[in-house]
Parts: sequence; C-alpha cells; structure tokens
Amino acid sequence: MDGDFLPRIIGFLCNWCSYAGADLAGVTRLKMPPSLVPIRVMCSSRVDPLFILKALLGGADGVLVAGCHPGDCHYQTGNYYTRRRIALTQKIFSELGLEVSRLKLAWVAASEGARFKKVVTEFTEQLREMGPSPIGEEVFL
Amino acid sequence: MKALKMSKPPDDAIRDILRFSLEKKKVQAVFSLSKIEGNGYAYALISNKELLSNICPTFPLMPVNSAKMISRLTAVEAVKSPIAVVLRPCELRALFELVKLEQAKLDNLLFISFVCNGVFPIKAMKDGLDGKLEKYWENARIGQDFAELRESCRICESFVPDNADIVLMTGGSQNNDTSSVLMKTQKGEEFIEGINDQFVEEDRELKGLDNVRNRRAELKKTVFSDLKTEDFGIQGLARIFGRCINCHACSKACPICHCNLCHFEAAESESDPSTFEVDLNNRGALRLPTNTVFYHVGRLIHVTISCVGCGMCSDVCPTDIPVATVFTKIAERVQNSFSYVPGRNVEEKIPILTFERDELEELGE
Amino acid sequence: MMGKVIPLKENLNTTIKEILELLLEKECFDAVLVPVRVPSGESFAYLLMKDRRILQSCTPLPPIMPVQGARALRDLTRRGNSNLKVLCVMRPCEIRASIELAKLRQIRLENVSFLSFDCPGALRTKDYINSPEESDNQYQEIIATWESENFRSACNTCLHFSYEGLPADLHIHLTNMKEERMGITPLSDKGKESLSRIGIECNGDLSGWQTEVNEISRKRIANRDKAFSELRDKISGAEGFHDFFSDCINCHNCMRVCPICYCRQCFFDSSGEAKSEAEDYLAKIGAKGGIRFPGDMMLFHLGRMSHMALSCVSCGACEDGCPMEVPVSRAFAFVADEVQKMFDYVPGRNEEEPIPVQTYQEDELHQYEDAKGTG
Amino acid sequence: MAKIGLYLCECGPNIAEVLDLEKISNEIKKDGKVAAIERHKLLCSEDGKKFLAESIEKNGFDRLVIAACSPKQHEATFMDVMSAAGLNPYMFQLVNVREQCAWMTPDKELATYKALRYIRAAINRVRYHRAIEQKEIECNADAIVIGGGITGMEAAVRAAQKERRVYLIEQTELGGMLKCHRVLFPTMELVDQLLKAKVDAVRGNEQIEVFENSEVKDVLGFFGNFVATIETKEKEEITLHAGAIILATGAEPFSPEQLSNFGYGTLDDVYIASEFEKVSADRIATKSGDPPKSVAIVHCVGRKNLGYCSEFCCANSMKIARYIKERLSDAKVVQFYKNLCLPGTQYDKFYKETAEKGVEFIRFTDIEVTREAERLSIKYRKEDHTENNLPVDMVILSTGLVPNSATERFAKMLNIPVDEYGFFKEEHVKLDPVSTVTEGVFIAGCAQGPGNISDSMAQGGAAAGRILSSVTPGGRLQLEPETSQVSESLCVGCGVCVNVCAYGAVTIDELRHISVVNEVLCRGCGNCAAACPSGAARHRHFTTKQITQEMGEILR
Repeated sequence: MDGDFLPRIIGFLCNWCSYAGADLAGVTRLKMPPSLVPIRVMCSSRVDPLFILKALLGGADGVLVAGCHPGDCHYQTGNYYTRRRIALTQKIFSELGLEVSRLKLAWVAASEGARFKKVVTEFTEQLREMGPSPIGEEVFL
Repeated sequence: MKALKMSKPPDDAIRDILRFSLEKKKVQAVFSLSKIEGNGYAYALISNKELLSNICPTFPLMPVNSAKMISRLTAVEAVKSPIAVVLRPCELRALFELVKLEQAKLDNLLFISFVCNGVFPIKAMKDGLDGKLEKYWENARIGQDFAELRESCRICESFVPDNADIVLMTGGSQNNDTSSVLMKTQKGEEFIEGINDQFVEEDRELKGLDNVRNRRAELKKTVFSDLKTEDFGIQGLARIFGRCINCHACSKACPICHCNLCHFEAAESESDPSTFEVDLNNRGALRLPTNTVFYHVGRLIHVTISCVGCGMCSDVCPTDIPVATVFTKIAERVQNSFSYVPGRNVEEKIPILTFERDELEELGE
Repeated sequence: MMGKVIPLKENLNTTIKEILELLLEKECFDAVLVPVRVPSGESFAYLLMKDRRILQSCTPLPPIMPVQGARALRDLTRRGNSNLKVLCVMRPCEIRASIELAKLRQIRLENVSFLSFDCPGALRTKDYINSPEESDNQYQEIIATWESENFRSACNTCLHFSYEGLPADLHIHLTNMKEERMGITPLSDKGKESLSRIGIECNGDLSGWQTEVNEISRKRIANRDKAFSELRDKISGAEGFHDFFSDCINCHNCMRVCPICYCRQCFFDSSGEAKSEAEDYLAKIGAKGGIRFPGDMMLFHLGRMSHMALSCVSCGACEDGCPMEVPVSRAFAFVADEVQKMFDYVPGRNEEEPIPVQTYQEDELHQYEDAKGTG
Repeated sequence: MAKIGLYLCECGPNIAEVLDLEKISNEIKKDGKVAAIERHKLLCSEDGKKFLAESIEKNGFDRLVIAACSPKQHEATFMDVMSAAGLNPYMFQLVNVREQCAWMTPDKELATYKALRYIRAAINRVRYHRAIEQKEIECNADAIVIGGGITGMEAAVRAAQKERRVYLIEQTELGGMLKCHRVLFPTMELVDQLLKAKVDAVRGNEQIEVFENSEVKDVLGFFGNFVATIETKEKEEITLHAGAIILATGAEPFSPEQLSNFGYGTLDDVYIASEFEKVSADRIATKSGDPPKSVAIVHCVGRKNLGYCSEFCCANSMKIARYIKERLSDAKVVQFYKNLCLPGTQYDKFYKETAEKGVEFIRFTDIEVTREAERLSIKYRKEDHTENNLPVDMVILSTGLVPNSATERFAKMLNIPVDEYGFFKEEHVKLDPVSTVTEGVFIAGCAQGPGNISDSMAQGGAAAGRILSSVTPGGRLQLEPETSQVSESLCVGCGVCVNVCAYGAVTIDELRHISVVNEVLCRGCGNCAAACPSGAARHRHFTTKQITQEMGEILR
C-alpha cells in the first residue's frame, strides 16, 4: 500500500466517554496517525445514520462512531439504539456491495486513552490497506 | 447584433464555447445536460474541461426543469464567481419567475440557450432515442411537426429564448452541421471575446421561425378546444383526475411549485375523522386518500399565473393524466386576463403580488 | 382451518360484493373501504362506503393496485381514531403495511377490521391504463391459474400472498378457483362473529386448500432466490448502484407512493438538504471535476432504505409509481429481506411487535461492535 | 454575513511548538471566511481573558472560534468571558487543537494540516450557531418525602427549613422496619429511644406535615413543579405542590416459605429475624411457653435465590444472639453461617464480643431444618463433607431484604427504572447514588437496595442535601440549555422520539397530534433528533445542519 496515503476519517465521539478518552490519549501524549478529525456529540445516539451516509458519499475514507460501553451510557440507554442503527446501516451497505468496513462502531470509556489510540491506529491501518474510498471520485451520485 | 459562425453541430459549438470559457478562467464551472453512465441523462455541474465530452445540451430530453436546479444552487446566496448555464427557453423563463419569488439569484450566471425544437417524453429515455434522432433533426430543420414529441412542446409558441446572453440558432432552415451563435447581450459578447472563430455582423433578428410558431399555435388551438375544460364541472374534474393516486409528482416536478412544505401535505390540510363521518353521511361514499380534486384545483390557483407550460407535470405523472394540457390551457386564460407573460422580464412583478388602483372595477360593484 | 366453501355467482367480485352487502345490512360494520373503478374506467380508487347502493359498483379484487391500501386507510385515522366500524377489503401487503403504520401511530386500528384474500398478484398500473378491457379478461385468467409474465416484479417474488401470519379478520381463499369455488374463513373472533351474524357457518374444512398455497409458495421462493441472486451482483458497489439507478430523475415519487414513508416532509426535501450554499455544490465538485446536479440521488435512495427497509412489505408501489420504471422495488425488496432477517422481524405480523430500531436488547449484535474494553 | 473572530491560543509551549500557527493563520486568511485572526500566549489566563474580552468589544464579532484546548477544559471559561462581553455564549466553537491534534501527532506538518482542517470545520459550523438563552423556571422549594421509615424521617428533618415545607407521607405509622427491631447493633441500645427521638423530631417540627395511613395516588409535573394527589386516612383526596420528591419506601424481609428446607410456616418455633424480635419483645419463649434451652440462627436464608447479599443480616443475627444470651444466659445459641459479612470498623469487634459471650459459630455448606421426635433439629453438612445434626428448641432464620410492592408502583408512576432485582435504579452508582433518571426525584434507604440503618440515614440526609442545593426558596431552576425541540409544522406525531427518550421528556399532545418536549426533563442527549426521520425533532447546538456543515468542511 502506498505509505503516504493518509485516510480521512470522520470520528463521531460521544462527549462523556470516547471524547474524554481521546482527550486522555492526548494528555498522556499517546501518538497516533492524524487521520481522524473528531466531531463531538453529546451521545453516540445523536449520530443519525444519514450523517454516516453523507460522510461516506461525501468522500470520507472511513467513519468511526464511538460511545460509552453498553450499560455505562451517560443517558442510560442511548448506546443501545446506536448499536442497532449502526448494525442496520452496515447491513444495508453490505447488501449493496458498498465497503462495510469503512464504518466502525467502537466503545471507548473515558479512562481508555490507550484503547482510543489502538482503535484509531488499527482503523487507519485497515483503511490504508483498502485505499481511498471509490465513492470519492464517483461523479454521478 | 454580433454572431459567430461555427461549422459544427450545436452541441459541439456549445462544447467549444464552454471549453474556451473554462480554459480562459472566464467561468469556474458550467451547468448543462449531460450523458451519464447507463443510458441516463441528467444535468451536471462541471469544472474540469475533460468532462465536457459528456455534455449534450440540445439533446431532445429534459429530465427535470433545470430552473429548479439553479434555484437550488442559488437559493441561499448568489454564486460568487461566474458559472455558464446552458438551458432551454422554458427553463430560463421558469427561472425568471423563481427569481421574482426570491427562490433564485441571477448574479454571476451567464445564460446560453438555443431555439428549442421540443423534446421527447422523459419515458423515452429508457429505451434510448437512437432510431429517432435524425428524423427529429430533419423535422427541426424544415420546421415540421413531430408527433412523437411531448404535446407541451408541439404546442409551445415561446420556443425562442429572449433573455439569454447567447443564443444558438438550431432550427428553421438552419442546416444542422453549421450553427450560428448570436450574442444578444453585452455580457454575451465579452464572454466569447477572443474565441478563434470568425465573427460576422448579423442583423438577422430571429425571423424565419414564424411558420413554426404559427403551426404550433394552430395545433394548440385544436388541443385546447378538444379538452373542454370549461364544461368540466366537478364531474369533469373527478373524471379527468380519476386516475390520480395523490403522489403529488406533478407539484414536485413543477418549477413554479417552490414551497418548503406543500400546503396539501401540511397538517392544516388534513381533516379529523369526525369530518370524514359527516362527509360519509352526506354523500354515502368518500374517496380515500381524500382531497384529490382539491389538490389539483388548489395547485391551479397557486401556479397558473406563473406557469411557463414546460410540460413536466404530464411527463412525471405515473398514470398519464394530461395535467400539462389542463394547466397550460388554464394558465393561458389567466395570464391573458392579466396580460402577463411569465419569464418575460425579471423586473415585471407577478400580477397577484401587486395591484393597480383602477383595475377590475367590474368586480365588487 | 374451518370455513365455508362458496360457489361463485357469475364471478368472484359479485360473490364477494354480496357478502359485503350482508355485512353492512346486518350492521357488522358501519362502512366498507373497497376499491371502485374510477369514472373514466381505466383505473381504480379506494372508496369508503356506507350506502349499499354504491357498493354495487365496487371491485373487491381489482387487477391493479394504483394506491397502496395503507395510504388510503392512513388518511382516515391519521388525525385520531374514527368511531366508524370500518371493514377494509385489501391485499395482504396492504394489510401488513397498515399494521406497520399502526405501530407508528399513523393508523388507529381500534375500529378497523380487514377482509383479505389470497392475492394472485397485480398488473402494472401503466399497462392497465393503456388497455383496460384486455387486461380485465387477462386478470380473470390469472385468478384461475396464478400464472402471468406481466405481473409487477414485486408480485412475482411475493411470499406473503396468503393468510399465514396475517392479522386480518376474514380471509377469502382463491387457490381453487378452477372449480368456480372460493373459500371464506374467519381469522379473528370479530370475523367469526360477523360470519355467524350473516348466516355463514364455518363447517367446511378448508385445510385441503393449503396444498395449492404451498405449491405457489414454492414457485415464488424459486423466483425470489433467482431474482435476488441476479440483483446482488448487478447492484453491487458504487458503480453498480449507480448504473441500476441511472434513469432516476430524482423526482422522489417512489417515496411518496410508499405506504411506509409517512413523514410530512421527507428529510431529503427539507430545506436543510435542499437549500445549501452555492460553494457547497462547487466544493462537492472539488477533485472530481463535475457532479450530477444536485448529486444526492444515491444519498436519497440509500437514506430512504435506512429509514424504512425494516418496515418494507415489498408491495412494489414504488416501482408502479416511478415515471421512469426504474426497478426500485426489486432493490428495496432485496435489502428489506436481508435487513429483516437480521432482526428476525416480519413487518405487519403483529401490531405489538416493535420496529427493531425503536427498541434494543442489552446483549445483541456483538459482531457489529468493537467492544474489547478494559474489563 | 457572519462576523467571525478566530483566536489561536499558543497555550505556552504546548501548541505553539508543535503546530505551525503562522501557516494556519495564513491559510485561514486566504479562505477569507473570518473577520480577524488573533493570537495569544495563554487565553485562559487572567490577562488572556482580558485580551479576549477587549478584542470582542473592539472588533464587534458576532461569532467566535477559539483553537485551544479541550472543551471539557475551558469551554465554560471562554463562555463566561463572552457573556460578560455581551455576546451570547453559544455563538462560539472551541477547537481542541491541543489534546486531539498537537499532543497526539508527532509530525509537525501533519499535525498542522489536521489542525487546519479541524479549524475550518469549526468556522463552517459556527456560521450556523444560534443564540441559546439560559432558561430558568420558578420552582417550588417544598419537598415531598414518601415513606415514613427511619430514612424518610431523617430526610424530612434534614430538608425542613424556615421557608421550605416538607410533606411526609406514610402508608401505615411512622417507624417503618425499625418497629420490628428491639435492639440495634452495634451499640445494643434499645430501639425505642432512637425511634421515639426521631418521631418526636418529626412531629415537633412545624415545617413537616405528616400524613399517616395515607397513600400517594398519583404524581404529575416535573422537577420544580410536582403535583401529588394524596388519599389521607379520612379517605379524602388532597393535592400537594412540591419541587422535589424523596422516595424512602424501604423494603421488606424475604419470606422463605417457598424454600422447603427451612420449614418456615410449617414447623412451629421457626421464625424469621424480624418476627422473632417482635414476638420476644417482653419474654423469649417457645410455643410451649417455656424459654428455649437451645436456639439456632441460620444465616443467608434465600441468598442463592435472591442473588445478592443484604449486608446487614449477619450483624443483625449476632445482635439477636447476644439479645438472647443477655436474657437466657444458660441458653445454647449457635449461629450457622456460610460466610460472614462484617464491613466497616464496628462489625469485627461486634463479632469477637458475640463469640466471647459464648455464642457458637458453625460454618455449613448445606443445611436443613426438620422436626424429629417432637424436637426441631438442624441437619447440616460442613466443609469437610461430614453430616451433622443439632437438636434445638427454636430456629431463627436470618433472611435478606426484597423490594416491597410500593417500589414497583412508584417506579411506574414516576417513570424510574428498577434494577434487575426490583430496587430503584440510581442514576449512577458512583457519581450520583441518590438521584434517579427522573430529575427532581431522589431515592434513599432500602428502597434503593438492602443496607443497614446508618447507611440508610446517611442516604436520607444526602437526598435532602440534593434538594436544598437545587430548589432554593424564591430561587429559580436553571434548565439544561442544549435541549431538543419539535417543529410543529413538520411533526406527524409518529411517536418515534417518545420511544427512544430515556427520561420521558417527550410526550404526544393528543389534541394537536404532535410530539412536545418538556424542557425541564430533557437532558440534551439528541437521541430523538437522530430517531426522527424527517428532522422535525431538532437538537439545539447539535443540529443536523451544524454537524453536516462541520463534516462537509472536513471532507473538502
């Protein structure tokens, strides 16, 4: 894979857990590829599947949706709905032969800075192997 | 008026002009009908000149009235740097009406249009037009009617674009492999400044198309007289719109219908179950979904003052109701009564948005 | 399966009409919602009837489905429950769509009952409009043989054409039409009570008719597997998807005729979507050099799929309403089938069963999440 | 056109040394979307804040983008500066270029590129920000305490203040489960003194209105404005207005009837702990009338079925053992236990003293209470698998606590979830043990889970404290500003949002057939906005337009 291709990832990070986890990764100076630009949402359940669709059709190479571990959601049950919405979206993508693995759901707690680094690094590596998203150059969407 | 003689068919002429304008950075993008993979056609916004090979502006198909597209492009704020827009006369006229309704802004847009010889029904796109194209251009050259075109086009008298910056002569004793490009406005002239083709001074107003216009006017008279809208009455309306399935495709395709949430889909227009029960007792039966005739007549009230007769409503009707014939006929009557021509001049106010002190005295006495 | 076998008087429609008249006469119901031929004759529309004389002109089993029945019923009870006791004469897919809409509070079923029938399938509305008489005779043939090549693609692959898992009150069996007989069975207490009130005892055993139903199902399953496997590679990937929808002119009609799409204003028509700044479109061009304007055709179809695929009853209304005859219903039925299998969910099976995305289980779908936490 | 001000904070060395701020400000200047770009050493410092305030007034910005640290760090600081400078604090976006750019990306050039994209996204987003007013509602400072046990009484006494009334509602009489105890561990003091002191404190306090033999029929309203309908002992209904509610409905002992191996309810002289204390109030005696010579106390009765340890019953059993020993010094008292729960400093000492008083402790793995030859006997197996048998005169079963019927009723009435065992579920086990998902409804004591008296009283006090600090007399209640709202023209009343809301903040207005958000209950998570297909439900400050604009910019 060409080493210099830096995949562009949109990261929807929930304010209470994964955004705090990302901050912790920063505070503890954990280095990771600068592929992910975070968008802070109050809960992962705020992420509308259409955001994911717009991101991927808009040329994003990958979308990460991160939230609190099931049971720890600051708003009690938000992440359970997130899980179903992501599952539904991935299923539709897979049925239509669109690359499912460009959409990743990961639970990252506020104390898991290292885990945030692992998720971002692995996802970036996986996307590097997959190469830029073909939808990016699709002209007649 | 300055003209440019180009020894190539209209599409290639426009392609050269657009490539020239992109190369010279006169525009940052161009907007035109374009061929897409599969056998589909759609309007495209292009900034890279390689993609110009796909455009086919005078191809006889109109998938959507592009006035809606330009309105969508400029509704929030005007375009900052120039864009060349290639569209048909009825699309340009519809766009002017939308400007009057604050739905579009014209600054930095340069309009290229052409004498319109009509288009095929949109459904024809499915099985392609290969067999029909030479016959189409043959008829266009000799100004002959072509039965396979859309009825709205065959009866359209305003097929000459008055308000475009640049107009291509594509019909009426004009053979197809040469096209003359008329620069109708100062902007048009500056736009083509420097193109390496020979210019010629032409005072030729767009004459020579009168026979086409008369033939179409004749056909319109017969079409309108066959459709006796004046003796419709409620039964007639129920009859002609009987097949309607309340899908509202005609309002979504109509360039003049610009509301964010259509009144006939809003909560206000829905009735409570109790009113259904009253209706049911009075009339013994009630069509569901309701408000079919109410929707069509209501829409007539909303749009006929600005209807440009582009025929999209009939094109998209899934049950082939002659919506365009009804709307164009009523629109003509309404517009004549206000001596108003939609899209004629962007400064001219839409009659129902203004008034004269001493008019219509007979009403209300 | 106890019911009554009824010999046909003249034809199927008149026999069913008689039963409907009896049901009204004996006040089992206040009104009947049933398709009627429109004045111009080339199509059908749903009429809510109270007056028995108008009932004469109805066609309980029309050859086409111009308006999906759930969309008609939705108009009646969207603003609240109607205290009219209504009997709806509908196809199984229309009843199932109504149940889904009831879950979304767009239809109130308190006073609504359903009379369904084994649905042989429907012809394309456009074909019928071009030649009504010829299609009518053809349909009589179809009811007897259950075979036709000009069915709508959704009907060719429809598995829910009979009464299994169908929350209706009365059901009419048509799988033995060759012998000029039809069967009627109650599927609910209300159904049983109504039949007895109009003097029909359900003493005949109709379970024999099930063999024909199974036979038809086998054929339909074969059609379905073939259609879906062909579709899978035709539509895959961004290019495949785009070729499949290349004739789409972005008129969004498939959304409006769909019974499940109930939003007052579709998200993809909302100003947030439709009205963005000029630079956003020019930015979209960016490296590509050009876009099909406005460039949201794929977003619309994929987005609509993510909104309603779980509730899609594959009734084929979208393809019927598409001016360009894009095979929309094939794509949506295919995706719906896969997505519904994932949650083991059948739309319209039971009003109490929540739509999967509106509920959750704490322990599910682990294969979709990366959850290797610290614990 | 929006007048946007961009501030780049150097954060001492943290940002300036890792990001090429010069290159960033040139690029942003080229974009031409911001009115001015300012740079500062440390914006969160005192002089940094002064610089910011002056710059806002000088340039007359109407929107700000500040590239600095994490919003969790200084978003509030900068918002205060903006409010002071007369600019609505929500017209601002803080870009986290420190934690999530500078500190994570070793390569300077790549870090700068990422920061640039991140700042552009914020600029694109802030154009769609709207001013949000900090809303307040008047609130009623009174409180309703449901449940007159020790917890409820403690909470009532702590909450009652000069301008704050407390309504204490008890189904039976004040006292709760304490009434069935005689003595208390670890002090072995008599219950009556403590109970009497508490009851007098409650009855004596004219700010507390006590309703005994009364029942709460229904509670409507929300935090700050609850309306409760109470059926008093005279069976007439009255309504009470209050700002907050404390649920101290307690629990009840587990009754081991269904467990066949204990003979409870079939064999005489087999009591559960609370029954024994009541029955032996003045004299400890068996059914036959004379005092028992040997008593067996069995621990953890029903623990396996319940699935949890009720924490207080080991100490309670030892208390009963010593209570018997003090009155019948020659009686043989044996405590059969599986494992002893002795948390805290007092319990170990209490256990040693009990043993010294001659109480015998036997560890068992299986146990059964049977009747042989007219005498009760304990058949038990020990860890070494030996079978043993101990004839006794009386058996006392020490059972745990289970939720009472009131718990389920109030859970439904106040829309509070219960945990898998049926007790009220606190909002967060560590961060918020006394509050619930429904704002303004607090829980204390055994209603929230089995526990001893001191813990319950502590929770009662804590719940009262939460009320004192939130609804103040004459004060106003600050509402969560970033809540959702439903557009009346777009909503079709499908109820999808009602389904997904964990706080019951969205309800259907049956008349207008649309959803309505109660801004007091809404916590601003945005779930309803994502669930609503047509976008009728809008999440303030995280609207679909703001997020898609931010996303569009990142992908450019």
